[in-house]
Amino acid sequence: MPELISGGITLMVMGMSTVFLFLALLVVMTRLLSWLLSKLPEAKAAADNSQNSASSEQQNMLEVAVVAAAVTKAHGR
Amino acid sequence: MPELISGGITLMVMGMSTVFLFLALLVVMTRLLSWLLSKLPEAKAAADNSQNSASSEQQNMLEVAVVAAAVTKAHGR
Amino acid sequence: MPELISGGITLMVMGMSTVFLFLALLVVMTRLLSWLLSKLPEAKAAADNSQNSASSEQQNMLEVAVVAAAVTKAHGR
Amino acid sequence: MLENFANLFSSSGLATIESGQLLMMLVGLTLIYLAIARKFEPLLLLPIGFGTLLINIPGAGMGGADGLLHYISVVGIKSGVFPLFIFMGVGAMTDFGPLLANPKTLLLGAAAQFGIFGTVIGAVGMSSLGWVDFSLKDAAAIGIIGGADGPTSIFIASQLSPSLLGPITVAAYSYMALVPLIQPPIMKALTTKAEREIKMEQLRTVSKREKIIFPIVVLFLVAMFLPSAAPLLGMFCFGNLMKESGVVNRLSDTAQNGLMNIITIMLGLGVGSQMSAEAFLKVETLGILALGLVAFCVGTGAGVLMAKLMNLFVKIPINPLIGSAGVSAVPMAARVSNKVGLEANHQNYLLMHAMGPNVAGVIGSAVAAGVMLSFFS
Amino acid sequence: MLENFANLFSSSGLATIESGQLLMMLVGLTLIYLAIARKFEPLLLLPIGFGTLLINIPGAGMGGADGLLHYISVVGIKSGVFPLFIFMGVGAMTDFGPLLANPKTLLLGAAAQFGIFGTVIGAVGMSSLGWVDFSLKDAAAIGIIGGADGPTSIFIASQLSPSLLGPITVAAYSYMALVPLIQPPIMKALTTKAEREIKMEQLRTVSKREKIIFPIVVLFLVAMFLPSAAPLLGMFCFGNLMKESGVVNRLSDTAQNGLMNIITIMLGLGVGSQMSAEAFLKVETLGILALGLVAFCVGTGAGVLMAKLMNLFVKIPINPLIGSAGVSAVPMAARVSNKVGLEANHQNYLLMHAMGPNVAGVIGSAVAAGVMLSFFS
Amino acid sequence: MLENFANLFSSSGLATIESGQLLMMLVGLTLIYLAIARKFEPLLLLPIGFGTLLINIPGAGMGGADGLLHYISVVGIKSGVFPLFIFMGVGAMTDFGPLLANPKTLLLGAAAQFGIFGTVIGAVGMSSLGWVDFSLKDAAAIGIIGGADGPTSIFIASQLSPSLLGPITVAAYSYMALVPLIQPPIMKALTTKAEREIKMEQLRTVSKREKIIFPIVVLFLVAMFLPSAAPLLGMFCFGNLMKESGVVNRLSDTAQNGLMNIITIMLGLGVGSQMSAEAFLKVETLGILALGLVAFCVGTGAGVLMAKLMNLFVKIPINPLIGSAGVSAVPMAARVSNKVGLEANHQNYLLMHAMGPNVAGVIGSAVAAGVMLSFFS
Ligand code: NA
Ligand code: NA
Ligand code: NA
Repeated sequence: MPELISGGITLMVMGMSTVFLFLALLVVMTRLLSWLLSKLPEAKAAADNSQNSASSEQQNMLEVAVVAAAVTKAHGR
Repeated sequence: MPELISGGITLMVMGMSTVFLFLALLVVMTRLLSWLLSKLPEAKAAADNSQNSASSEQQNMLEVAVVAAAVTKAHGR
Repeated sequence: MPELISGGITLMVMGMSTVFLFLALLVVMTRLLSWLLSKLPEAKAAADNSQNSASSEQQNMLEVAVVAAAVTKAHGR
Repeated sequence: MLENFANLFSSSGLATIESGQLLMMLVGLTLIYLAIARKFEPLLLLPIGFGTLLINIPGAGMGGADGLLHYISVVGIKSGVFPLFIFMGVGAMTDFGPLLANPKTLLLGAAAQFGIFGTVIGAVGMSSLGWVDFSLKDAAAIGIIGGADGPTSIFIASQLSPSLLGPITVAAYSYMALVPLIQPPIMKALTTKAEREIKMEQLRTVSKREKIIFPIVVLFLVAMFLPSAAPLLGMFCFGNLMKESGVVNRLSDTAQNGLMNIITIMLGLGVGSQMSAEAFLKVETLGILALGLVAFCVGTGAGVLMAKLMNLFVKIPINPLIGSAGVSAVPMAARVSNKVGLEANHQNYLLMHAMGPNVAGVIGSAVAAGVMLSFFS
Repeated sequence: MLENFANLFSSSGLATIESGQLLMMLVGLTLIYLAIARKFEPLLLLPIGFGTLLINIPGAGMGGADGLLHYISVVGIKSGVFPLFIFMGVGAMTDFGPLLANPKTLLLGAAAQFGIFGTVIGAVGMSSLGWVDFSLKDAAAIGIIGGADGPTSIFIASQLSPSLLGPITVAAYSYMALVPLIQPPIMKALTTKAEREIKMEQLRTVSKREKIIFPIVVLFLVAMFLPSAAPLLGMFCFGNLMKESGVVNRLSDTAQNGLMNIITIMLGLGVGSQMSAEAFLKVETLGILALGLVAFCVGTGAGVLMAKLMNLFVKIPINPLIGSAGVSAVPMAARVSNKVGLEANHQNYLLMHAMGPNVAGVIGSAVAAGVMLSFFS
Repeated sequence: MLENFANLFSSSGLATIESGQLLMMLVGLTLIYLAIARKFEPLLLLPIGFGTLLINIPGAGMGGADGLLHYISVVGIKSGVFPLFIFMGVGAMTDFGPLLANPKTLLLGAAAQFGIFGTVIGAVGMSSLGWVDFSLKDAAAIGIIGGADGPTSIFIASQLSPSLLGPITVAAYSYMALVPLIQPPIMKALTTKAEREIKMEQLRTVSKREKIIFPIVVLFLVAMFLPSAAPLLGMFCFGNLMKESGVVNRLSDTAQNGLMNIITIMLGLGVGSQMSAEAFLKVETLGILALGLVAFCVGTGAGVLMAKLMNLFVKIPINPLIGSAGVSAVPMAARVSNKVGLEANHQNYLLMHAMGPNVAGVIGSAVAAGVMLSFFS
């Protein structure tokens, strides 16, 4: 068998086995991850938190604006 | 006549004649293009097609969303 | 006193005095700037102008569009 | 002065163009036509087609030492930088939710990579028969076409077989656009109507936290087991983490839009600049086009058959039509699964189920790419 | 420690500034003033003006071997990369509809390029008289000011006469901003009231397909007859094709906005970095400013006269006021045509008619640029 | 073939990872956790944390001669280019209105820089005691953490002490995120309740013209007295002028958004690439973290005390709580002033008043940075 073909076969065997092993391992890890997270109680709160976080910067800016407006009004102009 | 000036004149003659020839040729080609396209029957349809195409990617995404929503509803959550 | 520490002290003295001098100078210049500008009569107009300027490019484009529409209408298509 | 005119003319295209360049311009025009009139992956094929036109203008020197296309090519293609940033953007656009809800579909994404390695065998076979002259590196780069993932193909070709970058990229994107034509016959041939009618139960909701941690888990496995895949999967996971974390939305948005668009323009022109007559007009290109088609067919079939194999072992059966989505070609292949499923049973929405193997296919071909890089390093 | 203070002071601006740098800062401030208070092409003149300030700060080293402005200048100006991407963006913003509806207006865009080559003669004349010291390359780069097209000027100056890049660019953008003042007197002097009152019939509708194919036709002619214009016109046509094809809107949008803005900032700073005292404060700069003005005047006049000449041959007369728009300066020159036309007859809207020669002028000066590059290569 | 597998495994992470790399991955994960779960400056700490993961994957070579992180680092970090563009964007987001309305608050921004130079003394002291090994340059770069300004820290560290860039940047951003915890106790300890209750009168309206001319005044002073600060303050003023001029809104918008986001992604990855085990896992890092905390505390205290000192001389007293905002950390520190002020008197809105010293602190630390660059040049 020419070297080129044997090289190709080696590459195929290595490649497919690595791909399957890697993704199978990822299946296991993913299941483990989901299971672990389902055990943790604060899951809900944390999720909520991180959903809000996106707008926290905007809120900060909003806060600045609101205060500025309040100050301006308080001084009657 | 100094070399510099003769160079400038050469450049001018070459330049203006190339510009005119090129744009005149472009006039001819443009006319030809318009005439050829006016002969082709499917012009209208093709034009319509390409106007729609812009939103085809969005439509695809929309389709995904619609199906996802349908599935979700069907399963009652 | 080791060289390293004396170097640090030199850097601190130079640094803090430069920072103070620079910002004090900036206080003076800023006051001067405000005072000078308050003396200039056309302040108001200029400010207005520059506020409008942002939209001047858009206005230009708008002008193009309006004229185009007018032409199209005038020719009844 | 006449002499000057003569010089101008003698440097013009009419006087110096070679038939090869003319042919390549036709290739460029074809790509542009396919992009515009047929909407074949226009985001890439339009810039590639136009780059092909530009690089084949005789005397323009746009690919020469101080030409624009040369700069683009050196900065972003040869360095591998552009595909990595595209991968970051793709990561920021990917939703791993369906995959997390049904992790075993990862195996479908693994099986479909058989398209890659089967094609490698095909390529070395062709070469052994003397039809073409592919080295093992060339064969590997050609195989990656079967990954149905543009940036991965470009990255691997730029690292392993730069001289074939043009035809490999064109083949990869063309066949990705052709997925709706290529896949259905194979899917139908390998399944019974009963199998195609299998209804899949709805996917569970996946929590935000799972989605945030998943890209880190992927990166961890890469770090432990396949570091050669780290550039590709690292940038992919980075983009995905930016998206799912929800705390850097302005960065994630730029990765998906502004930066992605800039790099796509450059990438297209850069790939186009590899489409010179010498590089494209040879029998090897025909071989690549043929092998690329085989790669897609084999990958599709392997995915479907893997699903059937899995059904022998699992309690709740999976519809084998979602196996074909394992080739990647996101989201086109998943839509094909959905469409063929609806033909069999018009209540059978497979789209979300097919998204799992679909994104698994992206990971799978990046892993395959990593194996290749490691093999040749 | 006192020594350290002495060093700090001795390196400060007060101690080391030269009168030339001070003068250049005034030049920079003037450009900023014109940009802000007079709205003279602010997108370019503000960054150029600020770059001028930065490069003339003694001891800051921003133009030195590891200074920011030096990097920008090497990466984008000397390589010619930035103007080419600007041209792509301009292409993506250009509508060839009016030109396609009335192709003969291309000839007006050709005539106006006489401003370019007339100025070349003026520059070599000045040099022959010993007033200034311009080489033929310098003269060509100066002439391009008459093209009234910023990126073309920057590109040609960077290739043919890098030492004059600063003053040439400043002159080009300044006169483009002054078009509403420069052109009307010339237009009125060369036309009768009857001519200015000529009403033009409405333009036909141009199909999408014509617009899509046109940039490819232009590129084809460039490839066949003037490959040296391929970088400029190639990128221009690429931008236009992205826009008109309608299939890559996200790329076209980025080319017009995000990418265009980034490159404009860099380009302005990079041009500003060429405005050192040695490069700007010399009698040649006065010559360039004078010749630039001449260039605009000659181009304007040539366009108007060409229109009058064409009227001797065509059945339906054209209003000679649209000839002046052939100098480019898009869309300012077309608006000037419209305004002067309205003064003569307040029903006479010439804007759309003037857009034809206006964009023709862009092609025309890119062709002229190509001739120059070919002449000196 | 077994041999090939053995090679693959022997190059994998499991076989080659060192404890240092594993520890650094934990550091990277910690940064990512702080960014996502605690929202500690996520725009920087998320990319830095991910970059830390990537650079510590054994065998991935992303920091090697042709690795992506290496390219980013060379192009943007070592050259100092990225922080300068960030500074331009920050300038385009800064409103100098409150500062212009009450210029004497500039002195608060000056006083807070004592945090920088006090830390320098601390660093050389530590080094003299033999605890760590910092050169004077290292000490200066560490001191800049007290400037509470990310890009300034990165710029100075890249110029004076590249090997400490990683820990310095991480310390700077971490403590900026911790400002709401660090500052209030110090502020309360140094003020009486009566002082905290001081109400400040409303700021006058600042005209557009003042805002336009101010950045030019700043640049003028820099040019005359401290050219070594020109790169930082020059780009900052350029960004601010683009914003305030109102004539280049599309450029200003890109500087604040598109370009800023692109550079932030790159900058974060680039800084992360400096976080190798050798560079981070040493006792010096602990020293830097300790000194950084000291720097913030000293700066906060100095600002408050300066305000109290000024109150001995001015007619209308200022609330010393705004002094702490002089450390920069825009706009967090100003919000802290506002919050502590409201605790003392719930009618006492200090936010706008604190914005003056807050932006003054940015100028102040850029000036301090300039002194350092000049000192070592
Ligand atoms: Na794949
Ligand atoms: Na022109
Ligand atoms: Na500061």
